[in-house]
Order: sequence, then C-alpha cells, then structure tokens
Amino acid sequence: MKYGILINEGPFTHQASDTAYQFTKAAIEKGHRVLRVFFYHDGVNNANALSEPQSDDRNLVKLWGDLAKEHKIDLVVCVAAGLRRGIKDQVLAEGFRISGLGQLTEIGMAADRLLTFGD
Amino acid sequence: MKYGILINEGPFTHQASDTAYQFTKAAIEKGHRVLRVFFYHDGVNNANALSEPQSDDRNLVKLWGDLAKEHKIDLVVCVAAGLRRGIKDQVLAEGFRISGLGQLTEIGMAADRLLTFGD
Amino acid sequence: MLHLVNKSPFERQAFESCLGVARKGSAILLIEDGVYAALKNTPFEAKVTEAIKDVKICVLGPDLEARGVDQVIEGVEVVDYGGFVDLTTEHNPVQSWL
Amino acid sequence: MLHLVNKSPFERQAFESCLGVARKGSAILLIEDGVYAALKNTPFEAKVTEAIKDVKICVLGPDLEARGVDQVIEGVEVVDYGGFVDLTTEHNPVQSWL
Amino acid sequence: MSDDIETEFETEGVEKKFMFLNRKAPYGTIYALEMLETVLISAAFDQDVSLVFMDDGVYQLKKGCDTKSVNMKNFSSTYKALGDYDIQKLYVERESLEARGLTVDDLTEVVYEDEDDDWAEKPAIRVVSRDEIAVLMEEQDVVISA
Amino acid sequence: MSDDIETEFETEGVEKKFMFLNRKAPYGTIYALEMLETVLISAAFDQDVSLVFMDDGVYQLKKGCDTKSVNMKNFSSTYKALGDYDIQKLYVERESLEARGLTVDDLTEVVYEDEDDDWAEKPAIRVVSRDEIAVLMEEQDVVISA
Repeated sequence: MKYGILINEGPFTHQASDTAYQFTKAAIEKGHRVLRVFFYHDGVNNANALSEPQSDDRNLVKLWGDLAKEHKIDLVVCVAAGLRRGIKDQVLAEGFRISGLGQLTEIGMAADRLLTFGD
Repeated sequence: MKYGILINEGPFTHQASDTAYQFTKAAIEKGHRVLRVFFYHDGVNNANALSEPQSDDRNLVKLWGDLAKEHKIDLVVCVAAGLRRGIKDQVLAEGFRISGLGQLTEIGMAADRLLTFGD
Repeated sequence: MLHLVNKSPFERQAFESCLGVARKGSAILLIEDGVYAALKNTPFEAKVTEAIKDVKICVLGPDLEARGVDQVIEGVEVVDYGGFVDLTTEHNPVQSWL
Repeated sequence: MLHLVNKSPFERQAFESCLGVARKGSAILLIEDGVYAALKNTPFEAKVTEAIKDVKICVLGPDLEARGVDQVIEGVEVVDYGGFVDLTTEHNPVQSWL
Repeated sequence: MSDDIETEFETEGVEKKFMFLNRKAPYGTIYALEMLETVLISAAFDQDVSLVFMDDGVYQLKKGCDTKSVNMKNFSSTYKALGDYDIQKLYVERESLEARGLTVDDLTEVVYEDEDDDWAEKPAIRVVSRDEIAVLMEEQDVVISA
Repeated sequence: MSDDIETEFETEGVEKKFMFLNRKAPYGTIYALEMLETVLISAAFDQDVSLVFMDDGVYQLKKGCDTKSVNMKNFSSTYKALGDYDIQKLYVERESLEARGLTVDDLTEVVYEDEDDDWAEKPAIRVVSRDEIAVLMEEQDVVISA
C-alpha cells in the first residue's frame, strides 16, 4: 500500500513527529511504501539542520533524513510555512526539499492513505 | 513596576508571542519597566532571524528586536531549548542573546511580576 | 492573585480548573481563545455568573474584536491591554492556566 | 474509517467529539496522550465500554508503556506500531482528531 | 537530497473526495489560517473538496472579526473567496453552532455559482447535523485535519 | 545586541516563593521535561520552591514509565532526584489523582533529607486537596507554568 504522511508539529515539543516516524518505519517493515512526508505548520521545524538534541535523546531531524535516504522517501517542507518560521535553504537538513502546498494535495491523490500527525 | 516575561511558544503558531508583545508595549506606555523577556520551549523560535512572514502580516522577530532596542529590554533565548530546536548563534536575530535557564529564575527574583504566555 | 486563561472552555479543561481554584478576592482575565468563556448563551454562562459573585472576571477586548464576538455576560468587565497591565499591578502572583 | 485520537480526554474535547461521530463498523485508535482514555477507573470507562459495542477501540501499546499505565478497559485491544499500520490498511479514510 | 528519490507521482485522472476538518478556533492558533491556504491550493487540482467546521471550528466563520488591535493578519474575509475558487461545500455542524449560541446568520456569507443551474449564486455553507457529518466523513478518500 | 541593555539584575538577598505548576501529561508534549529542567536549575538559587501537579500533570509522577518503544528520552526517573536538589515540596492534587483512578502508591517516590530533623528521609510528595492548592497559589510570589 502507498502512504502519504502529513506532520503538523515540530520535533520534541509534540510527539507527532515521533509517532509519524515510528509509523513510517513500521509501514516499511510490513512491505508498504511511504511516498512522501509533508511537513506543514510547525512541522517545518523538523527540517532544521541546526537542531542539536542532548546526546542521550533522539535526533529527529537526522532520523528522518536517514530513513528517507534508505527508503527513498520524499521529504517535503512547505515553502510558505517555512518562510514564516525561518526554515529556508540556509538551514535545511540533508534529505529534505522545500516545495509548495500543492505537493500535499498531490500526495493525497497519489497515495492510498494519507495520515495526519499533529497537536 | 518591574516585569519579567516568559514566552513558551513560537511566533505565528500560537498567539502567545503576540499577546506578550502587546502586553509589553502597554506596560511600557504606562510607565512600567520590562526587564527581560525569556524565550523558552518553542518560544526560542521567536529569535529566528530567517523568519520571513508575508508582507501583509506582522514580523514578530523584528517587532521584538525593535522594541527591545528602543526600551532596553533584555531578550534571552534559553540555550538548552534553543539547541534542541536549532536556534543558535548562526540564526539569532538582532536584539536577542542566548543564555542559561538560570536567567529565568533570576528574573523571577528581580522583577515585581513574572507573566507566562504559552499554550 | 490574577488568573490568566487563554483556552476555549469548549475544547480544554483549563477554564474549569481555574474556576475550581480561584478564591474570593482574586481575578480572572480571559485572553486569546479564552474569551469564548465570557460570552452569553453558552453552557458556561451560568458558571461564570455564579463565579462573579466572588471573583472579578475580565475579558480582553482586542481578543473579542479579533474573533468578531461581543455578547459579553453581564458583570464581566471588558479591558484593553492597558487594563490588562493594571490588573497585574493590582494582583500578585499572576498565573497562566496553560 | 479509522479515527486517531492523540489527546487526553481529561484535558481536551477531542475524544468525546470523536465518540459522537464514530459509526458502527469504524475503529478508533488511541495514541500519545489519547491512551489515557483507554484506562480503567476513570470517568470515561463507561463511555468506552458502551462505544465498544459498535466501534472497535484500540490503544497503542508503546504509548501506554511510555506513560507507565497498563490497566486497559476490557475489550480495548492493545496494538503495536505494526498493528497501527494494519488498522490503516483495513480502514479508510484515516482521520486525526487534532 | 539524492537524485534517485521519486518526487513526482502519477495523479493523472485521479479525482478523490478530500475533506478538510476544522475543529479549532481562529487567531489563538494559526491552524485555521494555514488550513485555508491548503484549501485554496487544493482547488487547483479539481478534486471533490469539502470543508467541515465543528466544535470550535465554527468560530472560524464568525463574521465581524477585526484584528487591528491584536495586530494579527485578518484572514476571515478569505472564507468569502472560497466560492470564487469553486469550493461549494462548507459543512457546519449544527450541534456545535447551537452550543455556542450561534446561528447561520452569525457566519460569513459564502456563495458559489452553480454551473448546472445557469450559474445561479448559491450558498456554500450548509448547516448539518452531527449524524450527517459522520456519514460524510466515511465517504471521504482523504481527511486532512489541523 | 546593544551594549547598553542591562543584562544583570539585583537579586542579592532575595528569597521568593516560586511555584512550578504542572497540568500537562508527560511525553505527549515536552513541557513536563523542560519544566523539570527549569526546576533543577532553580534549586541553585536558594528560593522557596514548590511544585504543583494537578489535572493531567499528576501523570508526570506515574511510576513504571518505559519509553524504549517510543524512542523518547525517559525523564521520569529525574523526579526522584528532586530531593537531592533539596526540593522538598511536591504538591499533588487529590481530586486529580482520584479522577484518574490513581493513588499515591502509583507515583514515583521522592524523598528529601530534613536538616531540621537530623537529616531524616522524608517524603517530598504531599497529596493535598484542591482547596489547599488554592491557598498555596495565593501565597506565591511567582508562578511558572508550562
């Protein structure tokens, strides 16, 4: 089955990104494909390359980047939401790209399921 | 009267930073002094210099920086919360400085009132 | 003391918890989405009317205007940001129900 | 369809709103702070027990463990992330009650 | 990013039922505004779009919002433009309206032109019961919430 | 930043009553963890510190948390360390506990050493009524919430 994932909240502050990550891993393990993760609202903060969590904590920015590379997942940061919050090319972490909101509707059309994780 | 302000949420996503800003302006207009605004939790995102809201929207990062300059308010971004979320010197807006959590307790001690704005 | 409530009473428990703790002589200021608790014709009107007997209840006018609402329960005082500041000088501590 | 609820029923309206809309044959998965709705000895137990007659109610085990709670109401099914995935293949659409 | 990650997906001829679910009040948080931006963009994709306003989401449509004093962007008038984007279905839950002491007269007027009826102007806002909302949700292919 | 902005304030000899108010569940959001970091730092300032746990905040003290499967940092054990920082007052609202079917036995044990009583170990957690919480709040100089 083909999945699209929408993440509405930044890393750490809400569990949304964590749950979405664990879901994505589990879906892949079960043989499904996650086509795209779309980062909207504060979700754009998941792409901040400067994020530096404590050494005993998970690094969500890196976890997403690595997972995307390994399983060819398209990580898209909403340009409008990113501009507002200062997530731009200068701080964009590896594995993410910035694009328009249309990419969210598009993945809703292309995927069998679209799941939202937020607050 | 001397005030300390604590902001727990980033700009735009929650109204917290807006309300804190309007309160601060009003307090100053009434002849009070706002000693320090401490940015904690997602509040650290108020200091992101890359933030670029739409032209017809308010720019909270700049509003805070300008207000602080004009009225000599100490804008402090929590270093621990900032590291986690990628708000570091590289993206720190003018008028803000990064320091430790002790600065929050300290302002609670020094000010006559400490107000929290959050979600 | 001054209680700040910024959450809609329809969606969150914050306002009810605040009412459960606010004591005679204290004040409550409704701000942001908290202003919906100050409106007539809601399930919260009776609670607010009862609470006003002991507690001063205020609501932030700019937040009412932003939301296009103005039917404030009788006895609830509408204040602007300056009035918000005055409430904080008159009361201490100031506690936010986040 | 599958309803996802990630909010504590004590603090937010989300779970109650979900129950008000969930129809026979649909499923509800409680995740994150939503798992508190799956526990015994709370004011929500009776509602959950009643709802289970029509709706499948599941709760995410990893979120229960993280919160140190395990007294799940009878009839509520505990699933792991793999079970979460299976629920989404069995139901559509998947709707989050944010 | 690696060049070998697929960034375009086949959507030719796809027409799905998209529901945008609004349960949050406006201005206290940005979700209402940013959801509206998503809805406007989605209009370009010729999908079967509907919006639901329930719980505090019904406050998003309240008319008479004036954000001057809070110095925030007033996006309430944008709802009026939804009809121009050919978004024809704004479902407002009756129970949520009533609990808040509101009627449809308190809401922003949104109209669209019905091409099947000689482009007659028709109201896009439909006040429906919780049960009707429940049925509508089950019919969707995609539900996006914020 | 301008050099002429004051960044140090007179706090010599100040001893205030600080209350940290916890109303949110742990792990679903970061507030509990980051509030705990604030509390630990505050301990160095020799203020009169108390913590209140009410509403979903009482879940923060639930023992037996295991975050392995959610891959989040487990900070629940840190509450145990509060006593070592000489934080002696953790007020837990009885009504909130009871509504959640919990008793004090479900909570992490936190003890401190009472210097006025020959360093005897005493429990830092005190289950109190809503009315007692209300009185405590009014006595504070500063209430910090998250």
